[in-house]
Amino acid sequence: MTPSTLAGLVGAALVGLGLYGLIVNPQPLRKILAFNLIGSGVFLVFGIVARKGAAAGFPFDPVPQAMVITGIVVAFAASALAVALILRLHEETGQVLLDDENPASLPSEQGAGK
Amino acid sequence: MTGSFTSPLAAALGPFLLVAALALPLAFVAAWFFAGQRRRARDLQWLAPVPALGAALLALAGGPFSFEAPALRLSLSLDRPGALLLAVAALLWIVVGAATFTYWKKWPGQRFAVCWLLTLTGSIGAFVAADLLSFYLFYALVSIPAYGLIVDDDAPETKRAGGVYMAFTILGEALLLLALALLAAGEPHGSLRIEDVVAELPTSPWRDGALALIIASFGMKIGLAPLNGWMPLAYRAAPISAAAVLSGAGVKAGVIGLIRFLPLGFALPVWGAALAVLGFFAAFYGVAIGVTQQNPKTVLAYSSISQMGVLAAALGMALAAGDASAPALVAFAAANHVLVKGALFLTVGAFAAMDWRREKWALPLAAALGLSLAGLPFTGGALAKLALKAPMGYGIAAILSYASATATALLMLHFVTRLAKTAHWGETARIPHAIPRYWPFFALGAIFLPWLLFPAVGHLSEALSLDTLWDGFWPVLIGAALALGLARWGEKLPPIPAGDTVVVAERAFKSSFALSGFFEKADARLRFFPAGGLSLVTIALILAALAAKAR
Amino acid sequence: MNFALDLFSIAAIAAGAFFFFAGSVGLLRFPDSLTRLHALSKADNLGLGLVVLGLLPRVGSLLDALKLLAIWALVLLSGAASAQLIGRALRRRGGDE
Amino acid sequence: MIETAAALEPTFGGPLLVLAILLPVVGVLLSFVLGGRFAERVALALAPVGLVLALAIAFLVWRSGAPVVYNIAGLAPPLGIALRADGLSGVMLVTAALIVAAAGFYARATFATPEGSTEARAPFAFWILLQGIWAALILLFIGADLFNLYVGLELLTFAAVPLVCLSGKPETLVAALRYLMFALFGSVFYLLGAALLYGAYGTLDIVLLSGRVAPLPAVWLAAGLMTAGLLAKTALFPLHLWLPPAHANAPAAASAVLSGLVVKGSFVVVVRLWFYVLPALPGDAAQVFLGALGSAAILFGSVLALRQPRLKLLIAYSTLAQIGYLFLIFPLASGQHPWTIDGWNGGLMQTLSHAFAKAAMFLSAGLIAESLGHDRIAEFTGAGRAMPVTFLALGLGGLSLMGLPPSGGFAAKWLLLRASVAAGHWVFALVLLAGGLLAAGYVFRILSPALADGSLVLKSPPQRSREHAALALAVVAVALGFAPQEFFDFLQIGRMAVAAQP
Amino acid sequence: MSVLQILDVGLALLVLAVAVWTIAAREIFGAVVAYVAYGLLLAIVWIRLFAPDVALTEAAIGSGVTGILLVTSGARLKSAGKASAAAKPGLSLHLSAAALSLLAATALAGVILALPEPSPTLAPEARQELAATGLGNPVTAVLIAWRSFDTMLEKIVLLLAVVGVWSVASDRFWGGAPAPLGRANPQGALLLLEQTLVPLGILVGVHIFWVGANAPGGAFQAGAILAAMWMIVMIARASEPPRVNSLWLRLALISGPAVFIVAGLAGIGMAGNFFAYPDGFAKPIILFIEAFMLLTIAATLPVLVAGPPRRSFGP
Repeated sequence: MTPSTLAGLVGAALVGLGLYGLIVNPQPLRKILAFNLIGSGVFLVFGIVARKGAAAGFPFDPVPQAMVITGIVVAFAASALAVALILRLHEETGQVLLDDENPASLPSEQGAGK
Repeated sequence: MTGSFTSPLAAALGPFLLVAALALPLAFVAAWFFAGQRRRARDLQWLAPVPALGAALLALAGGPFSFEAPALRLSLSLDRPGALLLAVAALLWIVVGAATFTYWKKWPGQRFAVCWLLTLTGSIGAFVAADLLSFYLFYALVSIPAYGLIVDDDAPETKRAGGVYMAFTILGEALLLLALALLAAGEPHGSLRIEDVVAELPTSPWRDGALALIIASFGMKIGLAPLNGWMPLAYRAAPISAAAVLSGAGVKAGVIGLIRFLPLGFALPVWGAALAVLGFFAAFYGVAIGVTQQNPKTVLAYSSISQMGVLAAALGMALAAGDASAPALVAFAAANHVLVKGALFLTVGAFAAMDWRREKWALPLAAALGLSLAGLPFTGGALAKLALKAPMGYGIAAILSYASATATALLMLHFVTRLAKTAHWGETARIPHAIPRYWPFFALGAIFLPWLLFPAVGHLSEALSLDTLWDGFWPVLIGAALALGLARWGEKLPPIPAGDTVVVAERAFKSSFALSGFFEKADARLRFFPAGGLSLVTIALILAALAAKAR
Repeated sequence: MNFALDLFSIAAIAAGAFFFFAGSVGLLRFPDSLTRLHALSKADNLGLGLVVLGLLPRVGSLLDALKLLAIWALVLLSGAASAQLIGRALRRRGGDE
Repeated sequence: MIETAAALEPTFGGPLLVLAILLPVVGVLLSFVLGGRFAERVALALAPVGLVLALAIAFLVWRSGAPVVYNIAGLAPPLGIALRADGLSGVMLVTAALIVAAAGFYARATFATPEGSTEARAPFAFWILLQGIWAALILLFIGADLFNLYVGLELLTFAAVPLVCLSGKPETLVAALRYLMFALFGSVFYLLGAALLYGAYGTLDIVLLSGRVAPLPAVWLAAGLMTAGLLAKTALFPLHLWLPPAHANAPAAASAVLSGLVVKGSFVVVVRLWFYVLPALPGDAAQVFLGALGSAAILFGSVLALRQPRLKLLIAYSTLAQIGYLFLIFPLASGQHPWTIDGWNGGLMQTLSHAFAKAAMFLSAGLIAESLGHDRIAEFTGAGRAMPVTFLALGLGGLSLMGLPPSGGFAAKWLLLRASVAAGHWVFALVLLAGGLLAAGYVFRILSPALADGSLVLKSPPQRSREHAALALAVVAVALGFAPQEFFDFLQIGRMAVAAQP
Repeated sequence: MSVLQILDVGLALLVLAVAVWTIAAREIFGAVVAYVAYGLLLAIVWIRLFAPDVALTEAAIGSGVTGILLVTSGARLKSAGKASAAAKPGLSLHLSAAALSLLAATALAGVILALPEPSPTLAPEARQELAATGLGNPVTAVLIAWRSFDTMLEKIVLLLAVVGVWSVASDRFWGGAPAPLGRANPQGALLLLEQTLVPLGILVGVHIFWVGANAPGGAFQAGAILAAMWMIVMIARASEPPRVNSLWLRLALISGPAVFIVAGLAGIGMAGNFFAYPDGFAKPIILFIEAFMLLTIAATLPVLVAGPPRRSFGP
């Protein structure tokens, strides 16, 4: 059980766990946590690919690691935008729900948007 | 089909006239959108079909010619059947257009005028189109803007008629598109010209599908029995001039479609018989329902259904026998119907707008015009019956053709009685006063003009021989006798609503709204975030599994 | 000579581990937050100190040793500050979380 | 397999590709720093330059008859990143430039910085995000590295989401949040698929991958995950939960770009995936499944569009249906058959004509909502007479959606119909026709009350120049119907020569 | 060898346990705290995978700054009344979600185990090209030299995120500043932390940036550390979040990508291709670009955490 296969299994488990959390948990903030879990699981998959690609004197393949670094920063930006939307929605309506009881509820009657 | 030799004059002038025939109406449409040109466009609008009439007459005299525009993927050609129909259709458009647009008052508005021009372009184009895509373009142009002609006021009845008309039209378009796709698929070299495609049809693997769809889509346009629901509603709701041109020239797009797309040079007994049966059924069905109708315009609509049925039957018999000369003959019969049906609708308009009792000759002229459809000797109708005798052949079809003549005579006399009883009703506002004044000339023209065109398809001497005269006369006599019986026992016939089968179709359509309610509930459930998440993961796994399937 | 050093580092790291263990047991067993906070901050800091002490002889260069000590100092600083803040927050909320 | 060596050679005109991407990026930076009115001026100044660049690239591709390739930093893949513009990207670049320019021209009135303040929130955000969307789209159309495309997809999502809730009303915030959460859900799947592909083949370059892909479990799962992620971003039928509220609530100019272009960005990546990276996979079960989802989308979206009482929601659901048409390209253009040329051309023509038609319809819907104060279809009686040019644009757009001649929509429907008949896919042929019928239904539902006679007083007459912007797009959608044969040959450039599969 | 394996398995189980705790925690605050702990443990897993750069980034950005973001937002949500209990999802949803997630996870695990053992790698190409860039750390070389296009575009993603976050504000606050991060009167311990830790942190950040050329480190990680320091200062209310329309903030936010693009465009002149570096001068240019990227990241992360403007023209 080399560390990379172990990390691969952990990555797969994290993706599964994150999927469950993202689908089931109704509160958007918890969904962001789940999204970050899946993200770290995916980055672990990149990590083991990098580790198994060790060659030419490097203990790792640098390209997937660079992708992971870019991915982490993008994931953070996504969480920041989502949090901003959640907080603004919270200020506006006092409660934060992705699906209100009837998601097909029509936006307010007064014509939509400019 | 006398020789297809084209005189040098026709070869030179023809293509130019073809293009002008289509360009002029579109120019008028453009003129309507410039404020300055609006008045001039309205007054001269009736001149739009003149180049088309010129092209048709030139083709009749000088032989077929064509025009190619590969850049626009447009190719036009005018052969004898097309020329026959184009000539009379253009004449009808000119006459009714002149009556409607010259002494113009408040009505018709810009919307009616623009729809009129678009439908006119489509009607001309349908006769001259030579490749699949241009034919489909003009076929759509003749059907869809006609909605603007039919729905000209806000009465709920008109809206219903317009809705039904659009539903049938769009369905017909869809069926035709699939038929054209099947035809195009059968053509190995990928050419889209109608002749090449129809030549390949008998041997193409999609022959049956294509033929079924062709008959269904054009059948819907000419109102063959099960698909005729829209015609009575539309013609009753439409103003007189619109009803005249639509029933006269508009419907003939379906006839030219059948003439062009049925492989008449190749004997297909099964399909021919099927079309003949459908045609005769429509012929008698039209009369059976027509006699129960009260409104003269609805009676005329059912007479159109019946006459189109006869034409379809003739084409069916020709398809069964593989008789290549049928197109010109059927085109002539259709041409006669254009003139007579247009004149009949103008008659209804004239009777509504004037006190016909004062003119002694009014009623007999209307009767003569009506009976011309039944083949009354010395009228255009007699020539039409003669022209159809050859494709009908002998045996059962000939007998049925005479029976249909009798039935038509009965229906026309019923029409005349209904016309007499219900005069002075309805909207005189939307009947241009040119119609009652010049009505007699239209009627006489419609009766005697076919005599000028007959030499293009047959010999006048044969038409005047004694036995053809007698052939034409006895069905009218029997029809008259039946009409007397109908006048006495007419009331006992069950009152069938206009548009018969369409009432059932409408109820089915309404019930389909419940189904769409189901769609809405499903959409509401699917748009919960968890449901979206689940379907995303499911689709990912299904796609992965299917990608692995190495079939 | 290095045998004695090895012996020393093993002993120091073992002691450190023991204090860590004690800290986590305290975390689980103690009744309210304040006492748990107390157990954690005290035991873990001491534990870390012993582990660092144990590692010092094994480390290669002087720079790495200084880095280890710097790490220890930083953890002490931030541990103490955060323990202070959490404690005050707990007291202001009054009673047990 | 595509001849990998030749396809990697950088060709003449390569630097234009990088300039095409950098232009809107520089625009974003300048607008961000200068702020205020300059944001709008920078955006409107760069739009024509971008159009010229797009036309230049398309011309180069057409003249050379082969894709224009460029290796960034002079480093060939697998280590470096390549950009590759073929027929498909050339056409999409020009479309994007035209629609963004038209949307920008249209939005000048609604997103002008008010006189009093030096800078206002909505205009500042709108002009930057519009250029952000444009940069992302250009990258998605010419990118040739799957991770580079991932960054492009994220750029697109980050620029599109805030546009949805620019008006600040609570329901738009919910719509934006749902859009963001689901788009992120999709991009995580895409990234996971990319990781597996890299694990299997050591590169993410499309051209190299096409040479190396073989039926392996990693490739199957990667294909499934990436495609599902992209379907979530394209809002194909079962994954459409975010599209209707998002596109209906966004401001008119924004929803024109969202519906016309943004959904096409991720669609092009799916096309790259299945026609450039994975053609070596045997069997077409997955492509037929995508076609089936597309057919379900056509029927589902059209029926729901028929039932919507409000115009913007109706057009949004119609987008749902038209996206279904796009996915018919997979069963009809994959594999080595004679009819795939028609399928490919039909699919791309549908993409183009829908982009223009939908943009025109949303712009007109915006004008109607402004002038009438509401967009409830039932109360449109007489509006056609009051706003003739707006309803003409709406009608022409509807004509293209219905697929009636002479519109671009018809050309697409005709090609797809011929391909499905030749391929024997009868279900897709019937769905194409049923979609046309239903589209006629909901377009007729909008136009019949509008064309009815009735006096209607407008709150404010629509601005003539904005009506002409909408009309111009609608006219282009119809003019596509007359596209000559050379146009379809241009679409074929750079299409993978798929090795005959056993 | 087995001791290391035992440790690895222990670490893996611990990570999974904390992850489960994050998902299953009853209320938001507990989940966020669990997530921060999970991030730090994950950094150790990255060390075991011989990816120190990624471990640093994960610890600094993945759990550090994301943690602060979630903690402050959790606090703001909690303080403004309990988020109403959303409709509890039914059992069927739980079961189907669990089943599908399990299926997806097992499929993924199976595929990962089936990945080719000597997995194809770009390490040899990296080794050849590394000399040309004059850098020691291949990851930095990939980020700034070979796939610099991705990195530059990613900065634009950050910028669009900032615009997105700002655009969520209400119109009347535009031009103002975000709400302060910390409480009104910060306690003594916080001030002590701020005065001692921040200068040290800045020192460490610059060191990591500098050493990044040849050893694990670089602009991303250093930027995150500097951002963290700025946030501590703001939490301790020693300085307030900058106003949205202040020029220096906007210049800082775009300096990274702007310098990147200028250097890239210059590349065609000096080295024949966009984003290429002339042979001799690769390292200095890279460090120059990285310095500005450091500045941009250090400015962007706190702005994203501070959120949209909520006070008009406050101090």
